[in-house]
Amino acid sequence: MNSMNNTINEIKAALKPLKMETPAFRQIAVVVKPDTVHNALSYLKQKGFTQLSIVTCVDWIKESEFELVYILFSWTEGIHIQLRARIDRDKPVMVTATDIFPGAQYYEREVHEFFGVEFTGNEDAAKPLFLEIWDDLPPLRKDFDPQAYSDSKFPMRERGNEFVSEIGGHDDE
Amino acid sequence: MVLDEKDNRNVWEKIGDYFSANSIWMKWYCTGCGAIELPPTMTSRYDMERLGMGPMATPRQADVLLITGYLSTKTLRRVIYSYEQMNSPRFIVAFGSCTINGGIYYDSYATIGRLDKYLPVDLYIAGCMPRPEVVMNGFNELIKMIKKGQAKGWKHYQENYEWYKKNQLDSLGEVIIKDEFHE
Amino acid sequence: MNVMSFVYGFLVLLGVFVFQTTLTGLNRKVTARLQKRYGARWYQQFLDIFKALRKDSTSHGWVFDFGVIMALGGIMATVIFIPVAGFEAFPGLDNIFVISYLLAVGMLGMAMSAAGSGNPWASIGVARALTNMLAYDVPLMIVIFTLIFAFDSSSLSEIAALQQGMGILGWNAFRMPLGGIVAVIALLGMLGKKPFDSFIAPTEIASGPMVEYGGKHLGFMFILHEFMTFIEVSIILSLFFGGGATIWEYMLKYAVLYTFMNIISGVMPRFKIDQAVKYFYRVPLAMAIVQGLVVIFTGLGVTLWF
Amino acid sequence: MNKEKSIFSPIKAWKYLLRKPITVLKKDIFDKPREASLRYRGFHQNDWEKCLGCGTCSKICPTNAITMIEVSTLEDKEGYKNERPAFDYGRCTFCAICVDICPSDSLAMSREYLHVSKDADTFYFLPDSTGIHGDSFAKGYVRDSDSELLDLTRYEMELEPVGRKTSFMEIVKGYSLERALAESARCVECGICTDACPAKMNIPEYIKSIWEGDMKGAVEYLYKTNPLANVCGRICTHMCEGVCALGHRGEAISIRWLKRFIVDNTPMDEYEEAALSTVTEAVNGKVAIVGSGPSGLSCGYYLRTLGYEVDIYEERALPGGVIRYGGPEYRLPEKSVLKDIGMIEKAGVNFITNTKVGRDISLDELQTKYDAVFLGTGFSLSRPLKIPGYEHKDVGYAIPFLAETRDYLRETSDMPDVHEKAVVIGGGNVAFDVGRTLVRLQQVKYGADFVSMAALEHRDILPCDIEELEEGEEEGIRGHFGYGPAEILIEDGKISGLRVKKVISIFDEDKRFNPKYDETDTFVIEATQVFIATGQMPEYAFFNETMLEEIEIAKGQVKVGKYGQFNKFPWLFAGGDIVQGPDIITGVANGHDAAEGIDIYIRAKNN
Amino acid sequence: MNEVKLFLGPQHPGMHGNYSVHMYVDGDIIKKARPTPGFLHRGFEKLMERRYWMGNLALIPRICVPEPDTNEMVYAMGVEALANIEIPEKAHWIRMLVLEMARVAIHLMSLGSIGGPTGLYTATYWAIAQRDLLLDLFEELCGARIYHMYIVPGGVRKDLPEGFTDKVLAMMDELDEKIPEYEDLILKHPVIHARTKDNILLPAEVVWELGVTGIGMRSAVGKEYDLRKVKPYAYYDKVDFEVPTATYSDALTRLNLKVRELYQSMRIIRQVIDKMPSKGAVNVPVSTGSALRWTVPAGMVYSAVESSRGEYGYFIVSDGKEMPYRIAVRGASYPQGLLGIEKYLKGHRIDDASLWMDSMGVCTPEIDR
Repeated sequence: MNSMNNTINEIKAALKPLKMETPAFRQIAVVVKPDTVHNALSYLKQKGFTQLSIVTCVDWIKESEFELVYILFSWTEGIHIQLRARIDRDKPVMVTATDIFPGAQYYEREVHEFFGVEFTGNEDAAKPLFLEIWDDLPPLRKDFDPQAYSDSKFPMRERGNEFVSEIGGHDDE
Repeated sequence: MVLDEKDNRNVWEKIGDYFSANSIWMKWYCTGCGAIELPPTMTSRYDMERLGMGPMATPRQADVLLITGYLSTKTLRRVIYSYEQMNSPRFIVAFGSCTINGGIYYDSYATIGRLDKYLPVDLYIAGCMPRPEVVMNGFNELIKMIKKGQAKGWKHYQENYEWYKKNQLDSLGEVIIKDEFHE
Repeated sequence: MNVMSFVYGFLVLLGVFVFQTTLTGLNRKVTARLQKRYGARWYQQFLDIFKALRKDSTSHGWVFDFGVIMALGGIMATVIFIPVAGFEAFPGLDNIFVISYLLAVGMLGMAMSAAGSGNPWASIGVARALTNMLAYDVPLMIVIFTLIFAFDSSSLSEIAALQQGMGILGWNAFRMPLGGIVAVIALLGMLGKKPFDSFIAPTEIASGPMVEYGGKHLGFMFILHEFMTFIEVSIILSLFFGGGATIWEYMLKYAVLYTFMNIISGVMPRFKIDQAVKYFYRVPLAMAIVQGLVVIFTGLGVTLWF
Repeated sequence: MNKEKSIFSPIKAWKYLLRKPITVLKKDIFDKPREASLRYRGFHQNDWEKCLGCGTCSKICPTNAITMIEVSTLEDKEGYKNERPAFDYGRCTFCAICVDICPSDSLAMSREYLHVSKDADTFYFLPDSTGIHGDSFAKGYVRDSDSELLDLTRYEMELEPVGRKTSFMEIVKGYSLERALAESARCVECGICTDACPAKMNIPEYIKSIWEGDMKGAVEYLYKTNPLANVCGRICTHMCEGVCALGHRGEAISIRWLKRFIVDNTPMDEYEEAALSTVTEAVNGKVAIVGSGPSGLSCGYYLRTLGYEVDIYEERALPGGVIRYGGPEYRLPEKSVLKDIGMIEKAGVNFITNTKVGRDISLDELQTKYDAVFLGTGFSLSRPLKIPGYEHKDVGYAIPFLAETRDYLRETSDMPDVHEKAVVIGGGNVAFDVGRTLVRLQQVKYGADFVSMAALEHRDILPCDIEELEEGEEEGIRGHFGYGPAEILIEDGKISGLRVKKVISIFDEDKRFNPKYDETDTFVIEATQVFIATGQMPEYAFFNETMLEEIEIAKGQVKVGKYGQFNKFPWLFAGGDIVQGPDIITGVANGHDAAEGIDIYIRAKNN
Repeated sequence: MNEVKLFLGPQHPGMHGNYSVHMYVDGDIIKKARPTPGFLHRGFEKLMERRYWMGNLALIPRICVPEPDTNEMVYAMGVEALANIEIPEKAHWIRMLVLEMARVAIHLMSLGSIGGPTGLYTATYWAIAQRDLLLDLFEELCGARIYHMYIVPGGVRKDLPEGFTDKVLAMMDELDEKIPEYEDLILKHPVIHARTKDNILLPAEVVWELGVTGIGMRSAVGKEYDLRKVKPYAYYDKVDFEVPTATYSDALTRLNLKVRELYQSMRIIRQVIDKMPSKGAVNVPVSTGSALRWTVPAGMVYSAVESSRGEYGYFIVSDGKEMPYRIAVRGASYPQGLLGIEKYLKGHRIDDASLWMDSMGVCTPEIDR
């Protein structure tokens, strides 16, 4: 655990995060300002966090913010890092991480598709990926109601309370 | 789907149906998670070939389209092309809950609710997923239906093409889309 | 050329169809056993063919349709020329070159039809099929030329007849063992059995030339395939395994050879097409050349053994 | 690293050409499908005998596959709903969460798994214990204690163990926030409790409000149907808990204590706002209410929310009736009563105390002065027990005794006369109230207690609440259950004891009250004071003679129509003990009903 | 340039699952490839926000169909970390048993699925049928063949059925006997060698560039980069096993590693059965109350386990309510299945496209979600 404490201290010194916590076993959460994300990522990569596990986003609709989450992993130390930064929900823009982690390309594309976050520098991010002819809000935003969308587009079977026979509802066939 | 149950086939059609029933080639298209139970059904443990069934590579060659579970809109478009490429008589067997009434994805923005709005379904199989025994029994049932001339979904599709097309367009926006690179 | 020839030809076609289709069905069961299962009914292949013939089919233009007819016609014509245990529809015309030529008509028809479908997978498949043919043909032809050289005849029935009467060792497969191995390997390639089936590989090119066939077209292709199998196996059987003195012997030998092909195929994955070509141009070609040289300089192996 | 290649190794597979295949035979697939494993999650089975119709399965279902269908052929049963779950196999994923959470254990998954049909409607069915096809398959997946998804144990409140007997402090402390949240989280929102509650309180809703931390919302829910939440949160007979879905396999939710938690822990300003939110200023008429017991108070409050001027006539000095003079202080502290009554007063109800209708003012007079009259006079008299010696001065009755004690605790009168040894006749809640009050008074006066109790019923069929019995015994009450009083022994003008005899049966064949005794099996309970707590009865002196002729009275209760309205006297309504009961929550319900009836009546009259 | 555009999938027999790769080919060589996912997109991440913590149990195994237990485990671990609960000892052991059995099952399946792209169908027929016998054990354990829904937040759903461990041990003995046959048929096969050796390379740089994990990473990097070793969960630190590695990653090496991992998994299973206590609770409730009102304290946590294809992770956000606020899924094959195809499928032959997907371990439902 000593290396874990060292890592925490070093990251604290280097990144000056807004908040830092350890949410789980061998896991560090670092909250930084959005404009320092790029630097933080390259610092962490050089610190040994060479694997980008996922880039994702959380919609904090009450605060009107998106929280971008980068999860990095160091195979040598066995520590996961959540690097988080909040950006404005109305104009969500972030600098791409593809120059540091090329693997981020499709994660960013996905975040763009599902949340509408723009990634400057990632040309591909704005293209559709999973969805085809999508005509509504980005679906993982909290103000998108999948039930309503589903109801309007895909009719369901009417399920009344009439049964073939009153008790048990057995089918004679 | 209301089907005419009266058997008005002539003797040639009856012979043809006998062959159709005993040699069913399925389209090798894993549309959903039910496809995970198809390999066991096909392979040594359950050996589907005993029923005269086998996988086929392209829709042209296939007789039956297995809809193995949920269909996202993106898949449904391809399923519709595939179905329309198949030669009559052609059949559709729907696996599991999702094809009947949306399954666990009933509130999903990406998957359809009921398949029979878009394509004529000849047979439903219960389960999530149906285990191989059930799949085999389903195929057996399909064979019996074809022998009796009851699997007439394809005729229904031809006769009610407009209705199906309308439903397809309502839900999918466009059915035939240009499948370009997303670049 | 009389009426009887046509009647005989028709009977040959019918007989060959029934025999080969049954054998295919039985072999499906054999392969199934290898895979620890029971497999289809023995008459499943008939059901499949008749089912396909019963279905509607989609045409992709006249080239597509005409190709099928041309292929079927060509192949059916070839079948009639194949001598079976001494019986011939057109005696004296069972020349290997005639058969090869007629076979080419059928092949061409298939290629034309497949290309006519306009599907890129089909085009790739046809290209691969031709490449494949080129690959196995070179060593096989060397061996066959060696045979013609040794027997001084190009008639199938003659070559077959000359092997009989000496027991099992009289077969060319044993008199020129390397050539026999080449022939068996080439037969795998000719039949499109694994490891040389990359031109119809479903997981690579979605069954290749067959990709756009459905219904009646597919049914004809199946019948055609049965005939073609018969021609190919028969050629090798006559050339290397002594044909058959009686029809029963012929059928038995045929069945054994064909089944052997199948059980080899059953434990084989497939080569990529370039690997298949490389393979044929390496091992079988070398073997064929060695065999050719051996035969040229020492005569047939029989002289060595007896 | 990588294996050496060899052309001969794959050929080894040829040995399988001669071996028996591993394929499952056709007959095991088609004729009689292979049996599924013992835990198989196949099609659903539902034991209709056990099923409560609670709909918990339908709520937890992640696929929305379960619909509760009303089955009209089912007979009504207390604590059961006439609904049964219907399953849509166009949705179900066979996760068996419904089985794990089923409070009645009626749902199970069978080992049946085969259903193939061209008709999609057959995939929607109402399972009974025979499953989808009517073939009885063996059960597959069933709930066990490991896969339990309910919380079946009640979160207990701490009792005050020491000093309990010597003071009238409230014995139950009430929930802490943490425990209240934990307790409220157990609820499955079935609403069976609502059906069982006479007042049809919105129990699931207010429990959910607690769980969500919305105390004001909870109070609003309470006041929708019950303005005596403080009182009911303490001494309600909680029929709701008797039918609670969780009670079938575990312990019912402490609905009463949760109600008490709401009223005790809501800040006063929020509480007041919520309680008075529906009270209106509008005036549509004037209504007199006779008796300020639970039904009267409830009627008064709801009449205020409907916009009526309300006068409540009360015989005693303080309004409240049974809640002011009946319930013992250690269960129903004065401050709780005051909070409820205060809130009703704030709602604008006018109390006219020390005025007995029939003595100070007649019913006719009320009729002329008001648009309508509500009678909520209750069972104000103790029912005498005429056994030898009952006229002795040391024979007391429950109601006056409890009232005196309350007055004593309010310091408006002296301590009631309590002897060192006393016996209480009766086995109901009131008897225990008397007994336990006696214990406390004896402790205060003598520092020791000796209270016996004799009841006709055996211990396990006593009509009182189980808590009463347990707590009473803990406090040292010597119970002689199953013994009926024979005579009060008097020596030298003083009571020396109560002779009791063994009860053989209480009811006769016609299920009428007709106790039979074993006269040979008797003994004497030592006591110098006897309290009779065998029941109460009403007083109808306020009815004039013509009314008495017209009004039908059976077993002490008047017969009324809908809304508690007298058929012959449409201006007169009644509720509470004299109509139904006796218990507080029924009174509250009657009062609420009557308020609505009065509203309808007056509106009809005015138009 | 005479390029032809081809669709590999979604309804192509060479495609594993419902997925599509658009390829421009010149001759037999792929010049450009673009992955087209989304055919299996069901919007899991949205649906999970709309279901109870417990109700999600029905959804999660469906994210990766062939390997449901990993999903259940990673979800359970995440929820337990958020709720800060310790699960009983026995539950840990049972979880390991289930996970390793699942690993055996999926490795058997992928061993068989080599038959698809290469045409060695006999291997497919054998291995899938063998796996089916293992699925029978799962059915006995948890009542379903595919979607087990057995590992729940707080432990496992039920205790082991009676005599279960003996059956597992018998199955392991049977596998000990059978797997050499697969090795004979597949790993020693000259044609398989021809197809897979020096084919579909995955150099270490590419591993780091894409973020490939699992067998792909270990076969290239040569280090024991396995979450079970690097960041042990359950009781993986209490059992003795090796992580097979290699420094040259071609399709054959990866195939070999799979078989060697199979043996290691069997070794773990035997140890687990040996060390598992016979008595004890198998789960603890995640929260108080009924499952309708289970709440998990607010927080954000990332949990990850080693699936057969690599690091499988969930990022779980709770706002303290009865339903998750957000769950993001990191499918193990995401890097190779999307960016990997785009960048590194080109240059291969069409023949190898299907083998590429199989060898890299692309599981399409977990990419699409």
